[in-house]
Amino acid sequence: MANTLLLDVKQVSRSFGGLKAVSDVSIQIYQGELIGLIGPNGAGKTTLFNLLTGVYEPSEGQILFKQESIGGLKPYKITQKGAARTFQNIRLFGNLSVLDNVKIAYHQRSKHSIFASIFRLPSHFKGEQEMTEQGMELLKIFRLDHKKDELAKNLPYGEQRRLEIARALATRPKLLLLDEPAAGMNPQETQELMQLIRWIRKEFDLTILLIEHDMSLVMNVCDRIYVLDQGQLIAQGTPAEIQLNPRVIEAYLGQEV
Amino acid sequence: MMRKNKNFIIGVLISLFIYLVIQVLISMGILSDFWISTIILISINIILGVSLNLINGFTGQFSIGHAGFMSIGAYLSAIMTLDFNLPFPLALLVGGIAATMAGFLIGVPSLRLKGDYLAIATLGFGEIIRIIWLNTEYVGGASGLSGIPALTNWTWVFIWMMITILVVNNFVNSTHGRACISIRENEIAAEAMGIHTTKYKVIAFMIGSFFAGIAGGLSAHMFYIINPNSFNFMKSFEILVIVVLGGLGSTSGSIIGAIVLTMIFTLLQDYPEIRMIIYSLLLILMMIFRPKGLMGTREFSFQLKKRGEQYGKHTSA
Amino acid sequence: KQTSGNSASEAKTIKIGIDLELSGGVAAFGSSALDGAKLAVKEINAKGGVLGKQLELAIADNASKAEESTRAIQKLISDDKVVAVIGAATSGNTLAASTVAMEKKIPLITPSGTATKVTVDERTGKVKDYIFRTCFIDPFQGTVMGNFAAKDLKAKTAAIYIDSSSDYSKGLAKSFEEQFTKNGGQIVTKESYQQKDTDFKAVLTRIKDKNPDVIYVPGYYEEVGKIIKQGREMGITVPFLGGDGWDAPQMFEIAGNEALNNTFFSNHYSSEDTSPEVQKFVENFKKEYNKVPDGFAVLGYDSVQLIAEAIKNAGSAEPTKIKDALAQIKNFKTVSGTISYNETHDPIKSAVIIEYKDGKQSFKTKVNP
Amino acid sequence: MLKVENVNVYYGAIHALKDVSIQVNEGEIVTLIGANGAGKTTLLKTLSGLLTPKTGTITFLGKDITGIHAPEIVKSGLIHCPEGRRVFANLSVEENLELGAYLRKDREVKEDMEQIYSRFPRLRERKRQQAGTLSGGEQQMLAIGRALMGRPKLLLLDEPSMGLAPILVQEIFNIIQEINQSGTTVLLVEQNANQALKIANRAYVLETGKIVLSGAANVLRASEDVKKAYLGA
Amino acid sequence: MEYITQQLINGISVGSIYALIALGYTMVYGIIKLINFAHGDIFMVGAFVGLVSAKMFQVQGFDPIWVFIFSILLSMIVSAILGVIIERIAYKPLRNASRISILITAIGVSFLLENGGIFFIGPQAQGFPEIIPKKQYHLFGSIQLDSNQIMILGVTFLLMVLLQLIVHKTKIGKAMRAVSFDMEAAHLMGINVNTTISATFAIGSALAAAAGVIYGMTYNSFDPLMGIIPGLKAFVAAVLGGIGIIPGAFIGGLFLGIIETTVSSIGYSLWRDGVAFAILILILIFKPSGLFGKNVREKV
Ligand SMILES: Nc1ncnc2c1ncn2[C@@H]1O[C@H](COP(=O)(O)OP(=O)(O)OP(=O)(O)O)[C@@H](O)[C@H]1O
Ligand SMILES: Nc1ncnc2c1ncn2[C@@H]1O[C@H](COP(=O)(O)OP(=O)(O)OP(=O)(O)O)[C@@H](O)[C@H]1O
Ligand SMILES: [Mg+2]
Ligand SMILES: [Mg+2]
Repeated sequence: MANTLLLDVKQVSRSFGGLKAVSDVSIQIYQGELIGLIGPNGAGKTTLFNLLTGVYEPSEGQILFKQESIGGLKPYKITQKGAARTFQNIRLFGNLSVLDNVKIAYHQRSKHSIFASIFRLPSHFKGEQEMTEQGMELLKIFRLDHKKDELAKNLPYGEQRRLEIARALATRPKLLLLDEPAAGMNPQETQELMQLIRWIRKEFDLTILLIEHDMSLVMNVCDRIYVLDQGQLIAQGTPAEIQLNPRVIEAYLGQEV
Repeated sequence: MMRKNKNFIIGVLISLFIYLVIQVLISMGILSDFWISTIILISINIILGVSLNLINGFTGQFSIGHAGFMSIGAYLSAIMTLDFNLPFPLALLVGGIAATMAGFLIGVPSLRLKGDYLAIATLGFGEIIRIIWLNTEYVGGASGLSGIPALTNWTWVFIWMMITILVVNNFVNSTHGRACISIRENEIAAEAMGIHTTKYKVIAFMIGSFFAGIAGGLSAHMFYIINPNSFNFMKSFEILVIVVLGGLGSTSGSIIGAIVLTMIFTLLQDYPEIRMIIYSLLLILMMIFRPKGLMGTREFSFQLKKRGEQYGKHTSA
Repeated sequence: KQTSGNSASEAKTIKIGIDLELSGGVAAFGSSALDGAKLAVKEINAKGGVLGKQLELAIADNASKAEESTRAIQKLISDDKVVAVIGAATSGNTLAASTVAMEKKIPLITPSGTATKVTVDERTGKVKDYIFRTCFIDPFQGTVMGNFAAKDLKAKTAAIYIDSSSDYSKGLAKSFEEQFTKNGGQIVTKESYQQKDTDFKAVLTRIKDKNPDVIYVPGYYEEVGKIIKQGREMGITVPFLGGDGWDAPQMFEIAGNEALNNTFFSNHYSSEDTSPEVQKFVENFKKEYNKVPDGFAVLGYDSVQLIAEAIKNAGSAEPTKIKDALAQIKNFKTVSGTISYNETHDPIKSAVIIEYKDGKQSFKTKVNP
Repeated sequence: MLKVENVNVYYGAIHALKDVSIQVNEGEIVTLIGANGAGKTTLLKTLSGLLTPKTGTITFLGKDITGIHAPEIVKSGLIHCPEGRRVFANLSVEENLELGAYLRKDREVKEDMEQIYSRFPRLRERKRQQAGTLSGGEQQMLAIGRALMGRPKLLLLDEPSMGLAPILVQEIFNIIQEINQSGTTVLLVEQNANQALKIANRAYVLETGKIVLSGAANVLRASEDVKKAYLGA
Repeated sequence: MEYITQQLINGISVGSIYALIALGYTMVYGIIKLINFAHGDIFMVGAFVGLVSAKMFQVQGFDPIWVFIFSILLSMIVSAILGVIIERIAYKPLRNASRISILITAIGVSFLLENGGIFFIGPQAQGFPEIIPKKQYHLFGSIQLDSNQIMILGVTFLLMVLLQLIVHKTKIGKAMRAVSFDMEAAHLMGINVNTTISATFAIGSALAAAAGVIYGMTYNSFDPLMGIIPGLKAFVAAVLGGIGIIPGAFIGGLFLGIIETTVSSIGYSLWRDGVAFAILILILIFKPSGLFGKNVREKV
């Protein structure tokens, strides 16, 4: 299964002013893998995500997704091509209901035109109903269905995180990028999240790239791990290899884990 | 969906009832000209408010150039009826479409801008349009076009008011409208969800401008005369006040805002010296006591039983 | 539903409507005119009113907006049941009101709406039979000044600097240009500003560069005062000329006495005019409001006098009769001159040319039409 | 030192803290653990005067500080290092530290700043840099440093380890112990309950707005319930 | 050449007045992110207080310089108090409301001041004493310049520097910037947010008042609506320079003045404002946060 190359990042760099936040990074991710991305604060992990999802344009290098170059495409185009993400700082549509949050993510697949919606043609009703049904299904999976009419901003933190993941899944991605999904969760909640990630990966046939500082999560779920430091890739390998890598220990893990 | 439809039918029935009552009062001569014109003015303001709300309230794009679009509709429709003898409905459409095109032209480049910068750019566009009218002798320059036939009547404004409300409402309550709202809520996330944000901003601008143009045409054919000064930035602010006072992102709010503000302004007619003082005091007070506007983001619902619940929270199942 | 006239004639008072700019951008014009009108009503009523009835003003503010002007006159006619309306102060707002007045057959007198199309339908060329004005039309003043510049001041070249947001200003400029060139003069440049502008140096530098013999600035005192002041500061010494919009005591404060020397304008009357009408009016106005009347106040005052006279002549306060009587007005003495209406409802009256000299208006000449 | 009695806090209709009573003694590290949304942040905000309790009293150093304006509370030596760092991104590192000493009128501000710099040498390197451009860990150091500049008698820390690399998490906990040893009492809120309980003297467990457990830190760390609910074992 | 230089001087002199008004505008914006629409009207009130007090001091027979200093100080003090009162009554209750709601309140305050002015003072324009008589200077023969123009540019520049120093070097300035970024965190530093915001309004309004008096002296007139257009122009100038950035307001003001003068000087005075707006929009399209604004995109 790990044969088709899904994401191929080729020597990508990005600088801000004088600062090289990501420098000459190459990453290959195969279909179905679950990859971890770790590194000290400010190493450039989120910046790399931003490059992958079109928030920033690479200064140099190429990003191939499903053999297509996506470097510099607009975020919505990249999402439509099948890469979705969550954000390090939660970015839900706070004043909208939980269900609407998910329905918005289905928007790009909707087929009814503005014209149909304004004149309430049958295709509008059909389209909207489909969205609602699919949205509800997804919410059920994430155990959020009983809160579908709640405003997103009123959810507790953990549920907001789950909703963000659900919303990203609603875009039907091939590749899911998760930026610190366990931040602010206690160990117990982190474990539940770990189960959830494993489960959706199977259920939705996903490839996942994950940034996380919680080593219990990273080491347990990831197939392979990339380590960034000061914008550069300093190590890659299986969790076991990474844990013993002296450079990683020095820069990131510290003595005791 | 059943509930939506029921709501819709009740809404239509109530509107028709209002239409008929007013129409009867007009034909029986019970309403004086002044009150007829007040009702028409309210309706025109409703069209303006509801359409600007689509841009400002729902899509979250801070625009204060609505008077500019309105003026395009006003001038073009007036030229159409005056110089080309076009029938009124057609002339209105020409005005609306011209305003839509302007909305497109303005929308595309300026939507790179955010927040206050967008506001000042739209204000600038509005002023540029006004200055163009001011310097065009064909449309009368500073004194404007006069002798425009009085073709606007209650029936026409009512029809256009209903069309505006329905179109904006149907748009907003669809996946397309949600796309716009998601831009307001968090543009970066919206884009990450695959929403072509620029496209939807431009669409919101175009729909909003279309109805502003229609309102301009109706107003031109109501008050016989238009001049560039009627469409200066203060007019844009007036419309913005309607929208914010009613509640950003609430169509019912814009309707109420238009009614309340127009009525206050009209009722104060008898006190010319203190009219604007009271008007501005009321404005300040209303904002202090209802900072989210009279309606917040809530909408009218004809299910009166549920009102209480909706007041607190969006929990209706 | 033409009941307003009847009910009014049975009432104890005669109601006259006021549709003026009392708030908004040009509130200054409207409120001056209102001061004048109120004074006139007070004086007339003190003398027993008209046809034994007291006059009563119904006041509506048009907020300096055309559409509000329409609504104001609608209210005056349909709710207050006035028999005649005074307003508005600017041509644009008068035009807006005139359509309603025509439709409802209520006479309308604008104190200061000078544009030709106020009383004559632009498209059909027909005279609007219910619409009158108290002021000159634009061409007359422009012509007078065009002659004055060429003949009295012996100017060969002139610059024109107009208020582009005002038809009044444009109208005066147009006829000035025609008359001045007819007299062999040459217009070296035409420039414009907008109401509420405050800095005119850029354009004045341009004008100065062209070296005209006179500069014609047919605008309102607020801007003209600044223009003259700044012009003089920049070393422009040639005469400035203008129209009745200049007539305000504030001119001295804004421009300063010294800068005003060697400037001339055409006007309806001169407050220095020794005629008893003028002197009495200025005195009464000062007593009432503790300030010197400006041109708008005079015209507001005269507008009421005109309506009162028409009602008296008609012997009735019915709108149609007032209208007919207005059209017949001949040699009626007002503060702003002796008025006879011509066929286009424009008053034929003499103009005066006034020179500002050492902090005073000094009467220069009187020009008869 | 700090005594909280039967405090109730509401967000509109939401009852976020229900009859909460806790106590912090001089020289202690007390930790507060609990699930997401339990009300930990709410409690800290209430203590520092950002929120006003509906009922209940808060006594600090023998003085009733319930409902007092936040700056006054800061003056009395109770300093809150808020969740999510909240450094002033548009100000330089040094200016941030100076603001920490905003209310101080004494002349030792400079010395204290030197001390902070020697505790966090990284900050000294970056003292002219805009705080917003610091990495997460650096920002966290700055936030703690800034709080220390106010010479707290009681320091409230809200999830200081959130979002930090493991190596920094370790460092932060070391720093907290150091601060405590040099005489500052600490009330610590942490998701990383394991670590927190390791360095704390006593602990409280907050669950949906109520204190459900309290006791010596090492006792709680050994408790099966706590383990299952918060330590993920 | 002379012509061009003269026009440039004209442009700078108009521009420095825009800049002067824009300083206060931009400062208030920088701290509380409010487009204080009433700024132009506080400017008007300042001018009025200056007018009344100048006349009063003149009657007392003071030296022109002292008349100027007394009346500008008095007007700054009165306006500062007015600014603080307005903030307390009209803006403070809305501190947690959306920015657009506060903008509407600001529009209400603006209407109130304008129409209050019309009600109490009357709508007619009136003269404003020159206070300090202008001296004319001539450079290279015919290029003309007056003492007032030099004074305005000087005062504006000084105030710009002063303001920049206040905001960036003083304790209250630091508090202001802290409040502007994060009110709650500022509270935790022991900063009294209300006092800080009041101070901001006081300084902003005092600046507006100073501008009002100088404006009145320059153009020798006062009317209750005099603040509308300069207020709008100053807003444009502030945006042009990058709203919230103090030197930006200065440069933006000068730039706007020069654009306007240029358009007028080549004979298109009718299109002056149109061109100015068109240039503004073009600049914004290429520099979406103004000339000096850093285009900080939200960090994702
Ligand atoms: N828009 C930007 N402008 C300037 N600098 C930036 C920008 N975005 C990121 N940086 C800088 O790039 C570097 C990498 O930041 P990034 O957010 O990618 O780190 P990270 O690895 O995600 O760290 P953390 O684990 O703390 O989230 C940092 O030094 C950051 O300050
Ligand atoms: N501003 C607010 N308005 C309404 N409800 C709020 C607000 N802030 C917090 N809450 C609610 O109050 C409860 C307690 O929140 P609090 O932030 O104190 O939790 P916490 O224990 O700090 O959680 P976390 O571990 O996620 O930081 C939660 O249910 C939360 O949703
Ligand atoms: Mg990151
Ligand atoms: Mg918390």
